[in-house]
Amino acid sequence: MLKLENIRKSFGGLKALDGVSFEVNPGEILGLIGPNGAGKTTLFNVVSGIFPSDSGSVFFQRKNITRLPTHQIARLGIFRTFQNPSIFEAMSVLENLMVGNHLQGRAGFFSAIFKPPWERKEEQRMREQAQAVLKGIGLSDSADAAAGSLPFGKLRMLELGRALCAEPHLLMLDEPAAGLNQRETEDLTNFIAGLRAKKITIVVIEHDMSLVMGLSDRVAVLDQGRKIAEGAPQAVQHNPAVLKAYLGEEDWIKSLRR
Amino acid sequence: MKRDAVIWAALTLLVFTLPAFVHSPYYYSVLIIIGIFGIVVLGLTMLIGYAGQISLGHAGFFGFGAYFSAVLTTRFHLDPWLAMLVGLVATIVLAFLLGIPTLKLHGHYLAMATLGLGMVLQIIFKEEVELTGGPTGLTDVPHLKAFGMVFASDQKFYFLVWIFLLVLYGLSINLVHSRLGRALRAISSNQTAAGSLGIPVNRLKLLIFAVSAGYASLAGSLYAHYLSFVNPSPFGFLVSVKLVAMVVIGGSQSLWGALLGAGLLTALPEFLAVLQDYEMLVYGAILIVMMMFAPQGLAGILAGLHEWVKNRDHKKNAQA
Amino acid sequence: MPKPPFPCLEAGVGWHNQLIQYLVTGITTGAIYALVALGFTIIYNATEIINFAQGEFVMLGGMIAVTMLAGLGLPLWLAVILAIAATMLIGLAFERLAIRPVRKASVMNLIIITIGGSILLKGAAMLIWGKDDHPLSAFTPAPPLHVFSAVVTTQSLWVMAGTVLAVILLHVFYERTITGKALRACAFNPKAARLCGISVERMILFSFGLSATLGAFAGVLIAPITFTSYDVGTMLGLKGFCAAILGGLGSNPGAILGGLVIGVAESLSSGYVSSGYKDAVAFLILLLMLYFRPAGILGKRAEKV
Amino acid sequence: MKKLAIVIVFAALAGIVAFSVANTAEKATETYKIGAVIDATGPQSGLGEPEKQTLTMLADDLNAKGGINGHKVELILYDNENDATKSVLLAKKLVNDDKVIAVIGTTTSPTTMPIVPILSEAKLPLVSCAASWKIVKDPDTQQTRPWIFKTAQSDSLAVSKIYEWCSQNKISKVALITVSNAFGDSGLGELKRLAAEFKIDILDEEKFGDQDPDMTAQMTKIKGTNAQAVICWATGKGPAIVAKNLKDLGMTQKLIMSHGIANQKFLDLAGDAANGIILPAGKLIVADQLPVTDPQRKLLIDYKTRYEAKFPGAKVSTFGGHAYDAFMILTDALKKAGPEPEKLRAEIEKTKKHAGCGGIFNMSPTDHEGLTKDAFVMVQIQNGKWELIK
Repeated sequence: MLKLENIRKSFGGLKALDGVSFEVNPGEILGLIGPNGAGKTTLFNVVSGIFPSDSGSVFFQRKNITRLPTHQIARLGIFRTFQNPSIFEAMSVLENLMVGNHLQGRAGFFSAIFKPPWERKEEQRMREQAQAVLKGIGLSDSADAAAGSLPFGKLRMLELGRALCAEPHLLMLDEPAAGLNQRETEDLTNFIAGLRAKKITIVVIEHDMSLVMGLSDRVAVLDQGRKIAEGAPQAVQHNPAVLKAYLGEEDWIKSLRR
Repeated sequence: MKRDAVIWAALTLLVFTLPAFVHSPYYYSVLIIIGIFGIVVLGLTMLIGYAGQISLGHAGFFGFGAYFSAVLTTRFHLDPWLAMLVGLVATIVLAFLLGIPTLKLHGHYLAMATLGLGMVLQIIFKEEVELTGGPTGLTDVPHLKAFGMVFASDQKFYFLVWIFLLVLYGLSINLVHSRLGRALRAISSNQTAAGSLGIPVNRLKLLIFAVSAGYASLAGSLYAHYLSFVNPSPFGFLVSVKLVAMVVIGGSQSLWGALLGAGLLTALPEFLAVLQDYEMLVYGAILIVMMMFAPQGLAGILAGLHEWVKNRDHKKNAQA
Repeated sequence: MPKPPFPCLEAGVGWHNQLIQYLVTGITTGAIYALVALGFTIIYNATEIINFAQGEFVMLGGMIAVTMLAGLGLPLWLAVILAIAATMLIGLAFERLAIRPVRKASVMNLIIITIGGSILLKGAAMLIWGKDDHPLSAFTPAPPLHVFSAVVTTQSLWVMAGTVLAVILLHVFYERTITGKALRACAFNPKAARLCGISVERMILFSFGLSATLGAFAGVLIAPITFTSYDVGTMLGLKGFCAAILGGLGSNPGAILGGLVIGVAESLSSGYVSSGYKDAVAFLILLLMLYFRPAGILGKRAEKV
Repeated sequence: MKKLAIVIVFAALAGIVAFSVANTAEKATETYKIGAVIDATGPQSGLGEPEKQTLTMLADDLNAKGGINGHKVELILYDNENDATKSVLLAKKLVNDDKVIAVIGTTTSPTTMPIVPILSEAKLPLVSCAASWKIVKDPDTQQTRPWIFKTAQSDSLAVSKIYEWCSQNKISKVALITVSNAFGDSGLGELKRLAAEFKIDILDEEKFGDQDPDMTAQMTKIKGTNAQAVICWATGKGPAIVAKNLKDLGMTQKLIMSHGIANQKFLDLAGDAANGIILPAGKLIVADQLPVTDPQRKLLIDYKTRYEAKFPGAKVSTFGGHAYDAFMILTDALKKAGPEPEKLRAEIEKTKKHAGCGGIFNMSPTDHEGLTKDAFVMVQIQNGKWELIK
């Protein structure tokens, strides 16, 4: 479904990605792990077109999307969340979700200003769709609240919900559990597991190993801009290269062994 | 949406009942000027408040419309309405072309670039003497006519300007409460996130820049026909600043707030005129104080009051 | 009468004879713009605020010097020092009263606040000094010098020397003094600076004082050339802003270079294109720079703009 | 919601039909209300301020003497801040709210032009203190505007006077440097238009902005031409900078300026650099050098003494003189014809041999300016003093 070939990206002298290749299969959940600075977020940014790679290609459903601008990549059904939830703070919770819906509508400038009946129907449909997602993520009570006023845990859910509104084929989650407490993390894990049933392909970057190992069909490991391992969660846990990469990070080794 | 529709209806009511109380053409002319600036400010609010892009050069587009109307009607004897339309289209095309490189910039760089564009436009108005009449300006711009009526008197022109404003206000309300309006607010909040959701960020910024320039151009045409005179001085940097100040003082997050700002900053100097030489001092102080204590503008103050009254009622009810 | 594109060429006068004069003139005005631009840069580096009231500091410096000199009959050096000191105090007061309370405000609101400050200072100056232009005599009244084929007035030399002096002092200040290093640290990373025990608030206050000082210095230097009046600051402020952006916002050498480029461009376009369009030429250069190299001549390329 | 809105609109539309039209009942008052719109602040305040002071002085003095035929005069004076839009608002206020019988002003052409149609439509006399001939004549049809008069000498008169002087002094090649505002623009237009008539060659045209710090670049270019004289057309500080630049560059050409510098402030600013400058000026600044037979002499000296006594520290200026003339012409006509607009207008048109600050006025139905180039004398600045060239 998604195929990366030899992606390279550097910032100044720093090689953030140094020839990364891997593939994501339709319907699977791929965990992307690695120490801090391994290049995981950069990889997401390259795939979603936020900054283009220096060399290498990205294919989505056999189409080369390497040089496409962000919004056109989204148009193909690739959506993501961010490490720091980047919700639209001044807008209400429901409006945030309706922005997620953007590609489901087609009203342009003239239909926006003259509001023909079909545009009203479309608005109504988008609103209902957003409300359905709102219910799904359990935020129905705060539909009209300013998104900026939500507690952190709910922001994460809102951002996830916003991406879901877009009806993604491929969903990329950048540390969805960071900053969440135990309980919220469990809820989130269950929620993501539920998405599998909707046939959404998911790539998830996560430091919380229980989440990654519990959810992922496969795991890929990045270190210093290179892919050092890929495979089933159990196999990766005992891969010597992975252990070496995490060397010195005692907690990580512990969490890997857990 | 609902609240905006109510305010629109209330404003419409006000516009059509006010003449029962206004007898002096002087007050009409103040209202006309408020209406003209109000039209510019409607567009600018969508650009600044909704899409989050600053422009310190909109007086240039305002002037572009005014000069198109004045030049085409006096030198080429075009029908005023046609001239207005040509000016509108030309301004939109110009803003679109200039916007392509300009809107890639952010923050202070965008402010500087738009400021530069405005300056260059004003210099052109000054220097192309053959066409624009230079600093002396062009006189005897004809009156607008429609349905066998000449918009010469202040009262008639008042209705014309405010009907224009009400229509544009209505269209703007529709726009900001649409899919595109939400996308614009998303852009103003976080461009990267907006783009990742499939919103064509650059294209929408360009669109709203061109639309706001179009509003300014229409207002400029009306201005030229109202004064039946144009010269370069009302289209300079300080007027661009005044326009932005109207938006920000009124409250850039809402269209009606910005209209309030246009009203206040146009009418205020009329009242401040008694202060004579102190006017500039007071104007500067108002800008600073407003931004310090009411960064959300007049609209913010009113919303706060509304909230306060609601809460108080709530408490009363709870106690009862 | 249609104007030939290069009248002086057609008149048979060697264009290069005048070129040096244009350059000298351009460098003089450019040095003024550079000083104003430096003021923008100092504040921008410490706060990321563009201070639209910068031009008013220039005006205040000139006006206060005129008052001290002509009104109170003080000697020139004392008048200059007092004018600069008074303007510095006004700069400090401006920061404390109008900027510090709103440090967290949006770019837009800060722009409006500094513009408000500019209008306020201008309004106050009009009340105090009236609307007239005021002359200030040249520092050293001597006949102009002849350098190659160009004429250089002594006051131009003062302006150029003053700019060089300001640049050297600033450099020494930033590189050699604790306060200067602290200010640089704030510019580089306010959070880290705070952790190192640097009071960011004090540094911001300091930057306004320093910027006002520079502005006043520029104001005093140019008053003998261009006179001074309550409204002299607006255009100088805009040109200085232009120069700061052209050179690369936040870069001190960039501000100097930006100022010189704009000054020389204006002078050359007056000479070889059209004096009516010289300001347009300056702004067009700026726009092209923003479009093709938004970080400015000496700005950091990687900087997000 | 929308439906409610539409209903409201229609209700409102019905409302307009019912609203009453402004009542225009006018009370006959004892006082004559004269309106004035002056550019007293803003960039042209150097011109407007003395006009404002002159008008208040004249009105006070007139009332102290008992007014016009027993009617007191009420001067209602507004400041338009050199803003065309404000000018319009204030003119409308004078006409409709204050119900004045005539208006004086404004100071500059760009602020007068937009109020010309207002007074024409209201059918009230306007006596402008600005210079452009377009104020009194429609530039397209060349028709004189019936209700509009002006007292400032047209630029064409000053230009004719300058070119006449050039011809007498064997100067045929000139370079122009003008300020980029309405004053400079109008001067530039006339200088170009009349050049052929006086066989003058214009070798170069330069411009500068009114806030430019230095004009050395433009002057350098002029230096490179063969011009025998430089004509500078501007007001404010610009001409003083031009004079200094010319001197610093060691240029030997004669420097000729417009009547726009004929005030003490210019002498203060330019200092030594002003020496030798030639200009056409109204007779006011050289009143005491005029021959005793000059019909304007007594009046000019009288105005100067009164003005400088009333406003200590202020120096009389020709711009104040324009306001003086406007006020005197208007009040003279009022004395003879009374406040009825049409009669008043006709009376102003009949003004003949009226000695004013700006010259001897002879109005007619086709001439609402009433001056010839003899309104100007040529003056040279010597040692910080105006010297009449005889």
